[in-house]
This record gives sequence, C-alpha cells and structure tokens, in this order.
Amino acid sequence: MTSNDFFALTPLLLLAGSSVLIMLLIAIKLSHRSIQISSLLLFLISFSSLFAIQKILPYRIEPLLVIDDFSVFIMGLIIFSSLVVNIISYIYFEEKEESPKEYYVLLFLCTLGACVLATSQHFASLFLGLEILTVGLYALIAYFRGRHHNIEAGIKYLILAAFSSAFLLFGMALIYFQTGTLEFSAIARSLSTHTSLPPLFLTGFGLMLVGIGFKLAVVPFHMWTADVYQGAPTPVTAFIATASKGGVFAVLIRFFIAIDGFRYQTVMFVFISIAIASMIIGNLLALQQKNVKRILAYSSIAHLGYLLVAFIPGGSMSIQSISFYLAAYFVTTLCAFGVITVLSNKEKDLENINNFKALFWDHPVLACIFSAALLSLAGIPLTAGFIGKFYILATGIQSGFWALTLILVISSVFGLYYYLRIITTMFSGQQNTSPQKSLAHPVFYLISSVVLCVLTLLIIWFGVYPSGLMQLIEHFQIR
Amino acid sequence: MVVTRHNPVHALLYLVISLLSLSVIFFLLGAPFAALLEIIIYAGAIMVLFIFVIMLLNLGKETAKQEKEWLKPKVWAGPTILSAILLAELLFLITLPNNTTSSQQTVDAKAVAISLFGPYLIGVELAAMLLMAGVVGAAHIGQHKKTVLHRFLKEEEPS
Amino acid sequence: MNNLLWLIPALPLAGFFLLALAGKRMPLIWVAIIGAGSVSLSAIVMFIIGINFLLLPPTSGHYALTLWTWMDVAGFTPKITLYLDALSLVFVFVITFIGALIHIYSIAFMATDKDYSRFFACMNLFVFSMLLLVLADNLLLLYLGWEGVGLCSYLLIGFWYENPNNGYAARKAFIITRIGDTAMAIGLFVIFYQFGTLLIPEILAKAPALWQSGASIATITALLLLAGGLGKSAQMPLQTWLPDAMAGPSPVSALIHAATMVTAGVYLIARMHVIFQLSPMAQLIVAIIGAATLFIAGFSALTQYDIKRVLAYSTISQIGYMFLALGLGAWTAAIFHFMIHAFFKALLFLAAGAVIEALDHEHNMFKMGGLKNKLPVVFWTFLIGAASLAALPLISAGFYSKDQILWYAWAGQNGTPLLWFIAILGAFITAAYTARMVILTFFGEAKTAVGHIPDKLMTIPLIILAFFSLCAGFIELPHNFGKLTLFSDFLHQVLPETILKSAASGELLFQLLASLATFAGIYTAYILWRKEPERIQKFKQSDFMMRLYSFWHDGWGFDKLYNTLFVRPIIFIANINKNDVIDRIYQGITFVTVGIYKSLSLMQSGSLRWYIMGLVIGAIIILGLQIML
Amino acid sequence: MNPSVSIEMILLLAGLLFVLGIVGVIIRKNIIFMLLSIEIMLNAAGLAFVAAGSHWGQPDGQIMFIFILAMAAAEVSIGLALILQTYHQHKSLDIDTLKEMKG
Amino acid sequence: MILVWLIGLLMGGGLLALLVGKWNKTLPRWISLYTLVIGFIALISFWFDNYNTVNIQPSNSWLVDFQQEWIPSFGISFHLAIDGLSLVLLTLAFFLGILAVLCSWKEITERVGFYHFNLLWILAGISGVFMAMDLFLFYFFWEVMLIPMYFLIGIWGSKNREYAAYKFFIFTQASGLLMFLAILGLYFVHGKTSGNYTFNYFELLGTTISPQLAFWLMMGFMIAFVVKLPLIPFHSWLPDAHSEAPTAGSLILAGLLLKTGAYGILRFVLPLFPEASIELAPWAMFLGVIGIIYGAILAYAQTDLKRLIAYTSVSHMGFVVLGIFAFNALAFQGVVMQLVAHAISTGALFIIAGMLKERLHTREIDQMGGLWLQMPKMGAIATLLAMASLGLPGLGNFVAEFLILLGAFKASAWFTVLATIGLIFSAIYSLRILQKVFLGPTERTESIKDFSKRELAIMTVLTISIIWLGLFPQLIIDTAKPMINKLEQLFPAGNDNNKQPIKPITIENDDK
Repeated sequence: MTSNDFFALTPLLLLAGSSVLIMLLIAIKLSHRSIQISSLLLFLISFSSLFAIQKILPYRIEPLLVIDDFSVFIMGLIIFSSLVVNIISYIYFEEKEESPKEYYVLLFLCTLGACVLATSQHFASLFLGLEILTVGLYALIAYFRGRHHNIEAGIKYLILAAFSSAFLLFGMALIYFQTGTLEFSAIARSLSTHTSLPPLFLTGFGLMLVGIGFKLAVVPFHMWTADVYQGAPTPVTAFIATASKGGVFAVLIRFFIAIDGFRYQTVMFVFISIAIASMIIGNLLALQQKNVKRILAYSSIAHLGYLLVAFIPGGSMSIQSISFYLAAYFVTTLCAFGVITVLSNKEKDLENINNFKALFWDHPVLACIFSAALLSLAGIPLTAGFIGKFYILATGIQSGFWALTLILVISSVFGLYYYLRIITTMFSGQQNTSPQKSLAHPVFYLISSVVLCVLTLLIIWFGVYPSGLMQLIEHFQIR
Repeated sequence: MVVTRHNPVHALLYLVISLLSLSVIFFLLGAPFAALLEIIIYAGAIMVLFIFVIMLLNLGKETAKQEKEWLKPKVWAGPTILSAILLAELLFLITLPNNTTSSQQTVDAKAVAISLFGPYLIGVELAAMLLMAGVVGAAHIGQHKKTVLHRFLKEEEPS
Repeated sequence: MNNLLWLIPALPLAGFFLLALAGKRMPLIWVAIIGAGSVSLSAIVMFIIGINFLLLPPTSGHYALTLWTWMDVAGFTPKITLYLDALSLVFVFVITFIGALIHIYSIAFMATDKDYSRFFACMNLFVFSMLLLVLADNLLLLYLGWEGVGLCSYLLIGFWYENPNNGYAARKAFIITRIGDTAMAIGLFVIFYQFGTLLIPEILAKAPALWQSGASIATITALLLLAGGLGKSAQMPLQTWLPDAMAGPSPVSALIHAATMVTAGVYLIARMHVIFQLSPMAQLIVAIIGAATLFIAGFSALTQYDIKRVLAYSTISQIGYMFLALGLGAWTAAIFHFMIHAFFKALLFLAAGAVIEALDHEHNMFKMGGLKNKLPVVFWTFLIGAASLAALPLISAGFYSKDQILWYAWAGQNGTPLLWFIAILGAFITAAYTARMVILTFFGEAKTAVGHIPDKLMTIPLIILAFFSLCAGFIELPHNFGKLTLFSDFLHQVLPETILKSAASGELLFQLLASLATFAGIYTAYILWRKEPERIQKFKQSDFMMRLYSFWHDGWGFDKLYNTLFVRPIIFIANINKNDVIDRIYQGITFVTVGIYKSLSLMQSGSLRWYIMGLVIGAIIILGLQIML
Repeated sequence: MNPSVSIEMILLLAGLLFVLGIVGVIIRKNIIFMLLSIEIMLNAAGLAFVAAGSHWGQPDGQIMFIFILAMAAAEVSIGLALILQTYHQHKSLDIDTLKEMKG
Repeated sequence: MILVWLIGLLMGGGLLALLVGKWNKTLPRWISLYTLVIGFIALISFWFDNYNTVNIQPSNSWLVDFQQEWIPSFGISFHLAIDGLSLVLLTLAFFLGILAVLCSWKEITERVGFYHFNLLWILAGISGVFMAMDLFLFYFFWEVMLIPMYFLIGIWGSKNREYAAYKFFIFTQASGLLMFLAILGLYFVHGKTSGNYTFNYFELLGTTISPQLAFWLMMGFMIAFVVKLPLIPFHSWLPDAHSEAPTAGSLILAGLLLKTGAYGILRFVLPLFPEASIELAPWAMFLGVIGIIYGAILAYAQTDLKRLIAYTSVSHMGFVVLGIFAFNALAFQGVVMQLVAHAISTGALFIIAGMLKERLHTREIDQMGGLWLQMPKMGAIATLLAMASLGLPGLGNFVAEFLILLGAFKASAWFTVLATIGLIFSAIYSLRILQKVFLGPTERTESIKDFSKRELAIMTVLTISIIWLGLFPQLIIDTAKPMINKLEQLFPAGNDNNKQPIKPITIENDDK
C-alpha cells in the first residue's frame, strides 16, 4: 500500500472513517441533530474528495479495486444520493425512533459497500462490497423494530438476500473453478482461450445472475421489491432504489466489459428475456396498486428493465446511456421518495394513494415536485427521464434492437397509466380547510424542501438542457 | 437431516455433524486452515449463537409439534420437485466434460495468511467493516426492551 | 346597365343583413318596408336591366359582371361573376317580380306573427340565394345558390319551430334535397375533370367537341346533374319532401315551393342542355321521370284533404310536365310552362293562404265550402288560377303552355304516343282535382265561419297575379292560332329550337283532345263532389278502393318505402352503435391488462416461501435456457 | 492428496449440499430453520471455493471461504436479532404469519 | 427571432399567470389575454409584411429560420422555421387562444392562475409543433402540449374527467412514442448512409431508405398523427376528451390539437417518405372515408351535445385524411382550408355547447329543445354554425370540403363518391342538433339569458371569420401555396395535367 494507494482510496477511506467517527460521536452522546449535521458534513467531504482524486485516474489497486472515471461517476451518484437521503432522514426519524443515531453509521457503511461495488474488479471485492451493503441494509430496513412491517420486510430481505448471496457465491466458485482466478481481467484472459463459453462458466454465471438479479430486482427475482420498499423506512427505500442498485449495475457493467460478455449470444438472450419480462411485468404490477411506495417499487422493476435495454447492445453508447439514465433515475427517485418522506407523519408513512388526494391544493410545491418526479419517471419531455429514455431508445435502435425498444415503448404506456393515476389523485378532491399543523422542525423541513426543489430543478435542467450532463458522462467513461 | 428434523436443537446438532464432516473434506482437499476455521467459527461460534437464540426463545417441543404439522407432503412436494430439477440441471452442467488440468496440492495456513495480508488486505479491511455493520445492526435491532415495553403499554391502553 | 347587375342580388342580401342583425329591435313597419322593399327595388332594377336587355341586346348575348375571384387553386379559379342571358332573365324576372308580390302579400299575412323580422330575413335571403343560383356563371357559384335556397327552404318550412312536425318536415326537405345535391356535387367533379373548368359557357362550348353523342360519360354527367334537379324539383323518386314542406307559411309555399326554388332543377337542366343533348338516354330518362311524376302526383293530389297538399302535389305534377318537356327537347316549352306555372301556382297558394287565414288556420277542404260569396276577390282570383292550372282552353295561360308540351310529346323528335298519352291523362286528372278543390272550397255550404277578410295588401298581389295567369299565355301562341313566338324567340338565343318530327300534323286535333280531357276532368269532379257525392260513398265501401285511396293519399307509399329501406336501418345501426364498437376494442385491451395485473398481483402473495420459489424458478429458467441454447 | 476424492466429486457434493439447503429454505416454516438451511448453502459455496482453490493450488479459495465465514457471522447475528424481534411481536416464528404486505 | 419570442411570450405569460394567480383571480385572465393579443398582433403584422414575399418567391417557402445548438452530441438543435402553412396555423392558434381565454372568463372560477398557465403552455407547445424544424424538438413540443392539456381536462373537466384525461393522454402518448421510435430510426438510417447524424428536418429530407424500412418508419409517424387527427380506429379518445373537457379545452382540442396531426402528415410524412405514402394512400383514403361516414353516423346517435360534436370532428377529419392522400394541390389546399375552417366552426360549436352547459347544467340534448324562443341570437348563430358543419356553400367548410373532394376525385373517384355521401349524413346530424336544441317545443319555465356582451363578441368574431373564409379564402390559399407547391412536386403522378380528361369511368348508373 503506497501513499498513492491511500490517496486513490480517499473516498472509501473517508466513508469508512466517518462511520467509525459517527460511532464515536454516538458514544459521547451527542444529540441527533448534531450527529445528523456532522454526518452531512462528512458526506460532503467524501463527495468533494471525489473531485480531488481525479488527477490520478485511472488508478488500479491490484487486485481488488480499480478507480477510474466511470467508478468515480458512479460513486459520485451513490454518495450524492446518500447525501440526499441523509438530509431527508432527519425529520423522518426524529419523531419516530428513540435512537436514530446508529442509522447514520449504517448509512455510511451501506454507502461504502455500494462504492466498493462500483470500484471492484475482483470477485472478492464484489462479494464484500455487496455484503457490506446488504448487511447494512438488513438493519436499515428493519430499523423501526417496533413496527410489524419493518420487521417483516427485514426478515424477508434477510432470508432472500442471504439466499441469493449463496447463489452468487456458488456461481463465483464455479467460475473460479473453471478459470482459476477471481479477477475480472484474468477471467477474460482465461476465457479468451476458449472458443465458446465453457459450461461450468456458464453455470456459474447463471447462478451469479440470480444473485445480481435479486439485487437489481429484475423479473423473476423481483418479488421482494414491493414488500421491502413498502416496509422499509422511506429514506431507506430511497437508498435501496438508488444507491444499492446503482452499485450493482456498475459492477455488472464492469464485469461484462472486462470479459466482453456481449458477444455471447446465450448470455445476451438471457438478458433480453429478463429485460422484456421486467419491463412488462413491472409496469403491469403497478397498474392498479394502491400503495404509492409499492407503485414506485414496481416501477423500479420496470426501470431496471429499461436500463437492461440500454445495457444489452454494449459499446460506448450503451455505457453513456446507462450513466445518463442512472443519473436521471437517481435524481428522480430521490425526489419522489423525498416527497413521501417529507409528507410522512409520526404515525404512518404517507403511502396510500388516497392520502395524496388534494395534495395539489394543500401543498402545491410538494405536489408539483412529486408530479415532476413522476413525469420524469414516465419519461415525459421537459424532464430528465425523457432524455434518459431517449438515450436508451437511441442506443437500442442504433444497434438494431427494434423489438426491445418496441416493447419498452409499449410497456411504458402501461407505466403512464399509474403515474398519471397518482397525479390525478393529487389534484382530485377538495382542499383541506382545516388549519395546518405547525411543523415540528421548520429548519429541517425547509432544508428538505430546498433540497427537493434543487432536485426538481435538476430534473428539469437535465430535461431541457442535457448537454452538460452528457459531456460530463462522456468525460467519465470506462477507458 | 437438518432439513427434516422438527426439533431445532436436533437439527442444529445434525448441522454440526455436517460441518464437521465438511471440515474433514477441507482437510482432505489440502486446506487445513479452512478446516480449522470451519470447526472453530462455524461449529463453534455461529452454532452457539443459534443455540443461544433457541434457548432464549425457549423453542422446544411446541415448535417441534408445529413443524411436524407443517411438514406435509403437499407442502414440500412442489418445492422438492423444483429443487430436484435445479439439482439435475446443476449436475448436468457440472459434469459436462471440462478439460481443466487438476493440480491438487496443499495450501497451508501460511500461504493463506500471506495472500490475505498481501493483495487481499483491503478485503480484510472490508470484511472488518462488514462485521461492524453486522454488529451495529444486530445491536440496534436486538435492543428491544424499551420498544417492547412501549409496545405493550400501547397495546394495553386501548383494551 | 351591366354595372347595376350586382344590385339585383345585393338588395335582398342587404335586407337580410339588416333584418337579421337589427330586426328584433325595429318597429314592425320598418321590418316590412325593408323586407318587401328590398325585393321590390330589386324587381325594379330587374325591369330596368331587362328592358335594356330587350331593347339593346348585347352582342355577346349576355351581361357579365365579375365581382371578385372566389378562389384560385391550382387551375381551379371560380369567380364570383354574375351572368345574365335570356334564360337567366326569365328566371330573374319571375323571382324578383313574383317574389316582390309575395313579399307584399306577406306584410299583411304575417302581421300577427311574433317572428316577423325573422320571416322577412329568411325570405330575403332566399331571394338572394335564388338570384345567385340563376345568375351564376359557374357551377360552383350556382351550387352556392343551390344550397342557399335549400337552407332557406329549411328555415322557412320549420318557421313555426315549436311544432316538432314542422321541424321534421323541414329536415326531411333539406336532407332529401341534399341527396340530390350530393349527386350533383359529384357531377361537378366529373365535369371539372372533363373540362378543367366549372364555367358554364365554357363547358357548353367545349362539350360537343369533347364528347360524342351518346358517350357514357355524358350520360353519367347528365344523370348526376339530373339527380340534383330531381331533389330540388321534387321529382320521382325524391318527391316526398314537397307535400310535407307545406308546413311552412303560405307565402313560403307560394314563393319557394311553387314558383321558384322547386323549378331550380328545370333551370339546371335547361342551363346544361348541351350535356343532355349529348346523351339521348339521359334525355329519355328525364322525360320518363317527368311523365311518371306528373302521373303519380296527379293521383295523389286527387285524394288529399289539405288544400295546400293538393297544391303541393299539383306542383310536383306540373314540374313533371316541365321535365317531360325538357326530356323531349322542348326547352322553351319547359321554360314557358315554368313561367306560367309560377304565376298561377303562386296565385293559388296565396289565395289558399288567404282562405286558410280567413278560416283560422283550417287546412281541410272538407271543412271549408261556400266561400264564394264571403271572399269574392279570393274566389275569383282562385278560380282564374285554377282555370290556368286546369288549362282551360283559350282563355287561360296554362292552356297555351301545357298545350305546347302535349304537342311536343306527340310531335317532337323524341315524342312517343305513350308519353303523350300519359301527359293527356295527367291533364285530365289535373282538371279533375283542380275542379274538386274549387268545388269543395268555394261552393256548397259553409262549414267553418270566416274569421277575417283579407287585407288589401293581400288582395292586390292576387289580382296582379290573376291578370298574368290569364294573359301571360298570349305571348306565345300555337301556329294554328296565329303563331306568336315572342317568348321562344327570345329564349332561342340560349336554348336550341325544338325539332319536330317531319310527319307531325294535326295540331288542332290534339288541341281539341287536350281541351276535351280538361272538360272531362272538370265534369268528373263536378259529378263526384258536387252533384252526386253518394258515388264517393259507394267507392268508400269498397275495400279495394279504400286501399287504393289511402295508397294514393300517402303519395304512392314512397315515404313508407324509404322509411323501411333507409331511414330505419340507419337509425337502428346508429342507435346500436351509440357507444361505438371500436371503443370496445380498447376497453377489451384495458380489461385484459387489468386481468393480467390481478393475476400478477396475486403472485405477490407476501409469502416468503413463494418468493424463494420464485428465485429458484428463475434460476431454473436461466440454467434451463443455458442448457437449451 | 487422496486420489479417490476427485475434484468433480467434490463439486457434485457441493451442488448436492447446495440444493439440499435450497430444499430446506423452501419447505421449512420456522425462520430459524431457514437460516440454518442458508448456512448449509453458504457452506456448500465455501466448499466449492475451497475445492477450486485447491484445484488450482491457490490460497484465494480459502480466502474467499474466510470472507464467507465473516459474512455468515454478520448475517446470522442480524438474522437472529430479527428473529428475536419477530418472536416478540408475533409470538411465532412461522414465516407464513409474515404476510401483511402483499399485492 | 420572432418565433422564439412567441414561444417565450407564451411560456412567460403562463408562468406569470401562475404566480399572480396566488393573489388575484382576475389578473391571470388579463395577463393571458394580453399575452395572446400581443402575439396575435405580432403574427398578423408579420403576415402582412410577408404576404407579398410569399407570392413573389414561391421557390423559397421559408419565411423565417432560426437555429441554435441544443444537444450537439446528437445533432439536435433548437431549430425553428415557418412557412405559409405554419404561419396560418400559428395565427389560428393565437386567435383561438384569445377566444379560449375569453370563453373561460366566467366558466373558470377556481385555480385561475394554474388554469391559465396550462392554457398558455398548451398553446406554447402547439406553436412549437408548428415551428419546429428539428425532429427531436418537434417531438419535444409534441409532448409538451400534452401535459397541460391533461391537467386542463383532469382538473377543470366535468364529471368523468379523470377517465377522459387518462384516455387522452395514453392514446396520444403511446402513439407519440411510436413516432419517437420512428424518428430515431430515421436518424440512424440517415446517419449511417450519410455519416452525418442529425435531427435536422432539412437534412433528413433527402434520406434514402429501403422501401420496407421506409414503410415502417412512416407508419411510426403516421400512427402518432392519425391518433391525434383522429382517424377511424384510433378515435375513441376524442369523444371522451371533448365531452369532459372545459369549454376552452374542447375549443383548443378541436381547433388546434387535432390540427397538429394533419400538420404533421403534411410536413413530415409526405416529404420524408413520398414513396411509402403513395403505397399507403389507398388504405389511408379508405379509412378516411370510413371515418367520414362512421363518425357521422355515430354523431347522429349521440345524445350528449359535446360528444356529438366530437364525433362530427371525427367525420370532418376524415376529409382531411382523404385530401392529404389524394396528393394534389387542390386537395392539399382543401386540407389547409379544412384545418382552419373546422377549427373555427367546430370550436364555435363547442363554445355554444359550453354556454348551454353553463345555463342549463346539462349536455343532454334530450333535455333541451325550444331554446330559440329564449335565445334567438344563439339560435341564429348556432344555425349558421350547423350549416357550416354540414358544408353549406359560402362558409369556410364548404370551400375546404369541396376542394378536398374535387382533388380526391382525381385520385380515386369511388372513395370520393362515398365521401360525398358523408355530406348527406352531415346534414342529418347537423339538423338534428338544431332540432333538438333550439327548435321544437319547450317545457322550460325559468328564463334563460341570451348572449352576454362578451359571448356575443366571441361569437361574432367566429361567425365573421367563418363567412370570410367561405367567401374570401384566397388569403389563406396564397399563404399556404408555396408549401403546397413543394408538396405537389413530390407527387408528380397526382398532378400530371388536370386538363387531361380522365378515362371514362364505367359506372352503370349512379343516379339517385
């Protein structure tokens, strides 16, 4: 480990260090508020460290990690979303939990796990990153120990995640058995000696796909999604929807690019079927769902399907579009869950669609933000989601995947229906005339709202003037 | 046997046996370090945890009876068939001819340690973080007394 | 003179606008002055121009005044041009002159109506449209007028809108004529693609060069135009609207449904005579339709109770004569009959209107009677009109015009004995129902008390019209009567002469036969309805006769036929499909999708075991796929 | 070492163990048993790793095994904590009682 | 630059109205009114400035061209340009916009600011559609106009508004996405053949595509446009949307939104895929004819006034399709006329329906009748509009329909004959409206007010325009001419020489 190594690892080290630091802070019994603020600062520092390390990119830390432009981009996204989650968490947790402080430790650890995923180039780091993320999430999902739903979600996630991890591990073992190495690039070298894919590799990969697919929540490994999204505390849900998926997707891309998996028809066929099934089933499942968090869960299944459409063609355009879509999707999803978080009260999350009635008249700003987020998810112009979808469609069509894009289009029409349903609910109903309750934490409420507004502006900015983000993405590519 | 026992303690004991036999296999495979770890950590530490919880929750005959009722053919037939299919697929794929050369040799604790603290140093650190996450999470979720009390109070109020 | 031409249609149009915009707020007298005055002024302008035209005939045979280019699209450049030649002049004369008389009559007739200004507005608009129709130099402008008169006819038939039956009649009129109009529109398309223009003079000039006689394209074109004419002129098979159209006020019936609009078909065919000449078959069809119509309508007229319906059927029948004449190639005879018919039929309607108003809106002839002494002016003028309609020999104008047609039916180049026979039979029936009408209305005992005596404003137009009904015939006399051909000479500038068969002779004999038919008709009516009414009773006992009677009364069952063939099926289909079958497809898609959603969400059972099974199944599928491929 | 234990056989054994674990997870209702079965699966994976490591004569397999061990420990600790909570709330460890969220 | 200004004006006005609407209810109305009037005046003066240039230089049909980089990496630019056709439709958009603001003056009393925001943004989207010369930008605007329209129907609509709003949105969005696919397809095909990846309309014009692919790409475009239009099997959103939307919504839907479909076909489908459109033409004409008749029959059966008018739109839009696929100048000009005339006449009918609803609180025509007695002015104007709708000569619709039929007759005599029969049906339903609503007996005892001054002003303007269109259509014809000429040149087969007599048709007898 040279000093350069340490320098390149700064973001990860910072994240790990912050978790320890926060633990210490908890130990000296600081208040929730100060812990929240200090963790916010630490997130900011880690985020800014990303800019600092750009000079030495790309940097490899053999054999486990590689820090290049792409991973910096993804890490940026992940840390950014953790940052947002962190901000919106305060008012959510303050009133509901007597010891909200460990939450921040776990958040740091999860972020760390996701970042490790984004940078890993080795099965060991992949596995470890994934597990840090997952184990952290077990605790986060079940954070409100007193609530039935939380515990239920926690158990479900735990069993399923462990189960899928076993698949992942077994698959890795088989691949290792076949190739004799755990490193992506070495695997690629080993594979290049074969004309076709050796069956053991194939089996191993298939089993790994179960693990990865579970984390990404694509059909047919999607069933947990809705329950966990619903059960988990909303900020955690936001985290699951964004950071955890982003990290996993990043590692998937990296692995595939390393072994150039796009040339294997068998594998791609599996991906295509998964993509199609995810898009259709995800959208259909959300169709008449009453619970907004579940709707967003199902829609995330579909969105992962869209991402796979962009992923399947391979090539630089594919990476760009994935990056763009991920960015757009992150911002949008954070925004949507942020609104739910802000609106949730002490007793219950605001998740039933009927609770959204007349939101437009009661909280016009929040409702507008929420609509913008939903429209972006639906891919309507003026929003980032539109450009993202455009990017994906362009990628698909460029490579001649007409059928895939067609299915994307058709399934997103179903998607429209439920997004619109939420929006419609928001402006139906009568204005609530009862005087509004005074807010418990006006400062944090304000901060959260400002953050949400910023996110909305981002959505619109990316939607209207996407060139900036595009250039950024072109800059941050795998080289 | 682990799978079919009704009494959790019995099942645990069978699992320990299975773990011990695994460790023998590890040893046979030339991985003495792994074999030792298997016995110490798995059969020792983790299983103790399980037993502790079972004892804590006082799961005994009742649970065994429940499980007995649940384990009916129509419950397990379907899943078993599915698993059988999966097994068949796995076996088929694994036994397909593959032409890797076998060079079995002992990898002793020293070699493991060297690479563990060489290239895998970061991995170890990460494993530490992993354990930390586990500990923090378990600590948070495990501390239930206040919550439970709170809950009971809440439940009693309306009744 | 040319420059004044635009005044003729513009005056009624101005009247319309004034009345439509401000009519509600004007005092009634102003409404009357504007309404009737505009048309009268127009008539005066017409007289000035007409006299000028007669005295100093233009070298080209017509006046033309281009107002502006309507549109100019890819070689299609219809202009708003007024075009006055001999044929138009006759029509303009009839429209403005009779129109003015009827307007004057209406001042008194409609005086008590609450929608006084609306009435005059519509009437003015009608006069305007009708003038545009006959003054148009291209078919598109003609079509504008053509539809415009249809609109006014609709508005005026449904004038008393509170009664739904009137609305029904109005719609029926509009829609049935629209069917004809549509065919005519198609005819215009054909003409445009054949000639590259819709300019009437140009078409007439080009047609003989472009088409051979008897070419099928000529027949098609002619028939399409004919269809337009059939609708407007209420000829078979589109005649059913006219009797119902009597729901409108009597002046409307007089002006629109007797004198002018219904003869638009005659005008159109005469105008486009070249095309018809090129297609003997089409001409034959015109003649046959005319003959059939006059025959059928005559019998129907014989059985009506309602005085206005009798007149309506008689109008259909008389226009049938005109069509017959057109079909025979007796162009001038047709126009001549048109003019004479306009006089006496307007007269009859106005007189009938006076009677109806006098009897407090009683339309049934069987409840009238004995009005001879109570309404002397009306009686005498009506009698003159009836005589003209029945073609009373020598003294009535109708005799001269009808006789000409009868003669050509026999002796014209296209004439056949059968057509002549039908025509003479028609003359007999005409005389019979005319006499029946007069007898029932004016003779016998009074059955209803007379409410009020007609105003002067009403009687003066009656008298003027009666004068013309008597004397207008003398401008055109058969050869054996001195061969006066002022009218046809005048029209021959535009229309070709009628060619006689070489062997035609014995005109006197046919005149005698025609007179005989008239007298026979009158006598029959006298016997049946005046002298021996018990014969009617005897007929009524016979089942067959009763059925025949009601068959004729209902206009030969055309209404029923159309109802079962077209109206009911379409309404049926429309009502079945009210909610749009195609929408069902989309509802089906929605339904299926929701079904899939429901079954899918059942799979989200919340059971962890099931979720794990899902994972396993997924793994199986993936591995399975890999084995397969 | 012992030629009678071929590597393929070990892999087959690992596969068998793995599937046995799956069966356990699916058919049991008690959460503790499910966790136990998962441990079996993880063991199977570990076995495969160790076998592969010795097949290639590399320490990596064992290292992975160690990581798996760590992960299993962390997971079990949280899992058991959750089980405690579940038991306190539901008075049962039946997985089928945890069906409140669905649809 | 004027083009950017127009869109900016609308969007800015909308935002201002939204902000002001928080504090004041009448101010947003005035703001939007002024915004639209300013835009309208600007357009009219622009029109007069350019009217002569249009005629003198038919070779260059583009009046203004504005281009600015937007997303350079994809060859997307912010490219606006207008020619005569766009100018006509733009002016129409502002004209109807003014009326829409006026006719919702009293109708909308809640959330006024947001309402006008939506109204102006719809108009901005529509204007954008009429100006965009970059396919991506076009699609962008195409979608921008949907959202506010969705809100307009969904918030201020009547009872069943949410269903209607969904249906409207999903139909148009789904078809729009197909078009988007086609746009992308075209983009890549062009990029691959020429090496120049761009969404620029002018550059895409000359793309060479294999016939098979061209057909499918064209279908992508076509579906989006015919759904908007709407052509027959895709029309079912229209009645719902129309009947539930507020008056201004219906006005804009009928007057402008439907026109974007026709505009799209004229601007994009025909020039981009001339061969493929010829291939499609018989089917399109067939569907158009079916639409004319089917829409008319359905219109006859309706008892809901707005629904009835909506189906008449279906019928009228059938003429548009028929005309477009006749591929000759006569029909094209007819189509342009039909777009304008239908916008005005049907828009006016919707306004009347809205006024009736305001007074009677029902749209059922069975509950109306005899209204002439109390509202002679409205009755008279409604009569005129009904006449326009049935194609009475002298009014705008006649000119349009006649030109379309005249043009289509050359392309296909039989379809035209069938379409002409549609005129009979149009008479049937138009007269039914009059009969059921204004004529007949009345049982109503309470008094109903005739037009107020504001309403009278709206209707007068509309009436005058429709008559003016009927008698002096030349202004519009001339303005659209350069564009039409260009289109015409694409289809030489349809325009060889119309002086040539067509072959004698072997019809036995077409006599009625």
